[in-house]
Amino acid sequence: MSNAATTEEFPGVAALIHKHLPKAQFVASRTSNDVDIRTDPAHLIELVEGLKSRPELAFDYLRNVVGLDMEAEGLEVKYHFYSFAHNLHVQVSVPTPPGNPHVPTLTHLYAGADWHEREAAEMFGLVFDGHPNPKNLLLEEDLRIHPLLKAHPLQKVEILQGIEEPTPGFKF
Amino acid sequence: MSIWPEERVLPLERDGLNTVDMTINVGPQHPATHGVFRMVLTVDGEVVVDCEPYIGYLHRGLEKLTESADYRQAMGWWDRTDYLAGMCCEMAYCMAVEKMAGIEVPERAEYIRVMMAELSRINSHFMFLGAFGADVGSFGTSFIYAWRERERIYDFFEEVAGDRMFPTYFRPGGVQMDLPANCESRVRGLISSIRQGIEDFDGLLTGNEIFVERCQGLAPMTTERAINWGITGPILRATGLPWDVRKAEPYSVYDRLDFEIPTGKQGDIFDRYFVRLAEVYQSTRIVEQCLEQMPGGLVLNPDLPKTLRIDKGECYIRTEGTKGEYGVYAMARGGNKAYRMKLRSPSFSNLAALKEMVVGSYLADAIIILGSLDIVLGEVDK
Amino acid sequence: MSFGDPFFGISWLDAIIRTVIVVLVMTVIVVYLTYGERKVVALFQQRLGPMRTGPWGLLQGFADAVKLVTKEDIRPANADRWVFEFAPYLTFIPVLMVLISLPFARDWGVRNMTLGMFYVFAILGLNIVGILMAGLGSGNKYALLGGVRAAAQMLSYEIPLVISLLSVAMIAGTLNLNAIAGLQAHRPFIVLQPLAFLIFFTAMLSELHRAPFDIPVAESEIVGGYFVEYSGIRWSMFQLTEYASMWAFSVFGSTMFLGGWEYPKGGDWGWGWQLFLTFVKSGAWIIAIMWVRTTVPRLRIDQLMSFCWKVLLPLSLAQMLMNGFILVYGWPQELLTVTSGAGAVFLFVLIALVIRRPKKKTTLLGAYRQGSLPSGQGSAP
Amino acid sequence: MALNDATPPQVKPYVPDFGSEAERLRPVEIPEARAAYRLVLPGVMQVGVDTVFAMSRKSSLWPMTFGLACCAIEMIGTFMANHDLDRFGIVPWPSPRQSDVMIVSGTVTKKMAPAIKLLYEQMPNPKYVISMGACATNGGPYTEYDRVLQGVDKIIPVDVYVPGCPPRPESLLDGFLALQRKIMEEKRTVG
Repeated sequence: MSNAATTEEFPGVAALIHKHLPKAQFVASRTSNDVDIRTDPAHLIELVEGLKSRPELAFDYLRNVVGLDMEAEGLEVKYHFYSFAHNLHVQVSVPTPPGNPHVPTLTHLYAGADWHEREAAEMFGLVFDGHPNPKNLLLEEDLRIHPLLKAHPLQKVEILQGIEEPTPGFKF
Repeated sequence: MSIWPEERVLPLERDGLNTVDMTINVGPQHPATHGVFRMVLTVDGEVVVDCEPYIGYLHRGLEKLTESADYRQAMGWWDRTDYLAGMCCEMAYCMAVEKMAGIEVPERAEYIRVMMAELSRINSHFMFLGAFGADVGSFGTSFIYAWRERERIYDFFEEVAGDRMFPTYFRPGGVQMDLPANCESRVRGLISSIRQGIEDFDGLLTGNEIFVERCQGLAPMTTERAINWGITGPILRATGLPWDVRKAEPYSVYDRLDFEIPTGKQGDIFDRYFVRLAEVYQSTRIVEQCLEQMPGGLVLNPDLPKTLRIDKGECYIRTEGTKGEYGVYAMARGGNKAYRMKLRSPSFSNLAALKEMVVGSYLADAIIILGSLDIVLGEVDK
Repeated sequence: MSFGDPFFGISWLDAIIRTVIVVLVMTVIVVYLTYGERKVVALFQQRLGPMRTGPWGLLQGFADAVKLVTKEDIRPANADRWVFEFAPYLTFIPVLMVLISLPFARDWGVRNMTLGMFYVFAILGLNIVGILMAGLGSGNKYALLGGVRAAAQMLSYEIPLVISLLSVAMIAGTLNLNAIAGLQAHRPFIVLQPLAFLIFFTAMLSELHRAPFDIPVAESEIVGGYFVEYSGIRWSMFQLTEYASMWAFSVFGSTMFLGGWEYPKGGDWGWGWQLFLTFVKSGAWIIAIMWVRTTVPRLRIDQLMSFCWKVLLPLSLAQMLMNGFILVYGWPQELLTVTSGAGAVFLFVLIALVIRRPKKKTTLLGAYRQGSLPSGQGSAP
Repeated sequence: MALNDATPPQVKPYVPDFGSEAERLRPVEIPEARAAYRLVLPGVMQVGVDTVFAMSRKSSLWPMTFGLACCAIEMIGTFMANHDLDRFGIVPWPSPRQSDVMIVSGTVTKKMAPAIKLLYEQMPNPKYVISMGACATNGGPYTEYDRVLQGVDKIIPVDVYVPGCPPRPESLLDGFLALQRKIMEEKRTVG
């Protein structure tokens, strides 16, 4: 599978990516079971186009898009790519600076990115620049809430039991 | 009579006839939407010219709630995602927690897990077969045939784990308790009745001329388009690509089991149906092998701490759910709760491609195309 | 009482009394048809069916009827009032008028019409008007689709239906239903005309909106079709129409092809025996309809139309042409059986050839057991 | 390469905007119901008519084909051969106009609530609601999440609550029997 030497700097599949995309800027590390490469929003499209188009890599399948709220460090997006041809898996992390959660969209490369990005956008308030249909997917269309942010509270059971008054917006 | 909204009254010129497109709202309450899915179809006569899917009517905060509860408490929400096959979801969740915490699972527990997950898969596929027959219009008979086997499997689940649908039988580090004493003969009886059920479906639907005429050549999908949309599971395999997470990236003890990956050729509706029917048979083979190979010993890791705390961990677990790749992204940053858990549900990605398949078909076909995707709204909407 | 001597010597009073009797009997029969359908379907589906309402659920139909009558009658805000409210009656009246001409025994019927068959054709066409009105007047798109589908389907299938019956009328030499039944004392017309029988049965399923032609009322597509917005008593009129027309068609069909009140081996033991024969023949006809319904999926609208215009219509015309040759030249009647049987075989062959069936039918398990499928290559047709 | 270096953090505080949600979740208005069944023979045939009506109503409860979530699977299971609700005269019907009972089988989210209200209003009187499972009753395990309605009785009146997560088919059967008892008991007061 991986015919490039694995090093401390480029573990596992990252070595292969570095070999075939030497210009790509990323920092590689290991997660519990995979390899994670970190890049920034400005270099994302370039990296992903390389990952998809190089026949030695051929990451043609976008498995998953994860939004993350890292609180003080800002929002983060993680992509999981898979290559059917070479049975490779890689995770790409894209941290965004606090207050500026803009990430370029991948919908022109992967059709399946459409709904995944809409979901991450509404759940975290991420903005996917260039998305063709940036509407709410799971929530009602006129809502502007981001439930998966750590700042968004859960309803208390006490409200349900009538012990406490509900906050505005949650009551009906 | 205001059937048509104002802006659509302008007639469109098509083939020399003045026609008006009509929008039809299907769902969220509709007998054929398999839950609370909604799509707005624009039809020109009987032909669908546009389709816009709306989801989220069952969005109930799985990921948010998981962040608020202990690792063991949160499992109850996860087996309610794919509520036709709760055990497959439990397996993915437990694997994510085990991977982050570095917990070993006893071998007997792995075999029990695989066996239960495969029985869940059979359960889910039978639900598809029954519901699909009803979508095509066989008046509930296929449903009843399917439910006969499903009830037997549910009875077995109840005997083993104490609940029919959501037993939360798996634990991080094994399974809750050992199998009952008469398990082997029960499972063998179950398998023979399931195989009888497959033959019944073969007789009821596969050999039916009208069914074949309705399904063959409808909404064909190429492998390239399917991959681009992120479609996995039986729909991808129906296009001819023998890709299954159980074979490609084996987890648990699947690498020790012998089974085949049924594939189709054109990726049409009939192939999807047939691939699922064949998968039921493969699952019965896996269950048989689990029974044969099952070692003795403990079923739960004895070294587990009382409260599971994970300082740091990040993983993306992928398993073969019943509808495709069921992935769990998990991240821990200390404490007894997950910092973030994200479900990559197969139905979500498969459903996104609905528009491409539906546009250009007949209205009646739109229903069975949706049925052939075999969506479960619990995992689409999370 | 026979057709000859009216009650009290007054013709119109006689007609009214006979019609009232037929309507009352029809209502009871419809109530038990709904019960019977649920029981038959339950039998095919390994269930029990209604059991708790009366002994073995025998009162189920009455409970449903009383409940429907006492339900609220809703008219949607955007419905066209008069069209919406009159549609159920306009669908029901043609069926009632058909019942007037049917012979239930040699002398039992409302009117013995000389042109009975022609009358039935003419009246049945009116059914479409009510259905289309229901579809248009409801202000609902599902209802509109159902109404339009029903109109297209019923208009198309009426042609092979009528032509297949005409070929029977050619042999009988009369359009009087009572006389046609009387001609089948020793040899029912199904023996002479199997192809016409098959065409009639198929077209009848379509006219009745029964599976596999239940496209206008498809539950999983358009949620019931043209009557989706009706509730309470108006909706029960549609239900009444559906079952009454099923009963009327089965009596009509058994008169035309199975000999009606005439025992096929000859022999006649009075009106009770004749009524019993009618009951048995139409009952078998109805159970056949229900059997088809529980086992067969639904066709699509274009397949339905092409089946009508490309298969049924040419074959029924060919049947009529063959009958014409045989009857005009006075060839033996056995030739009718031969030619029509050949046509029926041709119909089956045509269906078998046209439909793209899977190459390996029902060999999935066999293939796996023999190990003939290579791994990863699977089993698709 | 540098990550997160460009802009100084200008984080706005998170203020959720709920749009017109309060309006969407207003409970259903129940007018002074004047169903046709009350107008039949007022005061003429006092004895027995209401009993007959109530008996026929309870023997022919047609639920709407309408599944929300996990409980729908058990609801379908109750209609199937093992538990066969058809024995009681209960057959599912696709259109709300022809059905008598709404089985709210699963989690009611705030996005789904207006649709449920509409369906309830479309059903003809007399109509009944069975709240099936913990989620429909009070939100169940999802009650803390704010997109989930804490019980369907916040928007429509409920006749019978069936506990369980999901309830077994036998529980739903018991719910139907309870509804039948209720119909017989309230025949004098409601009609």
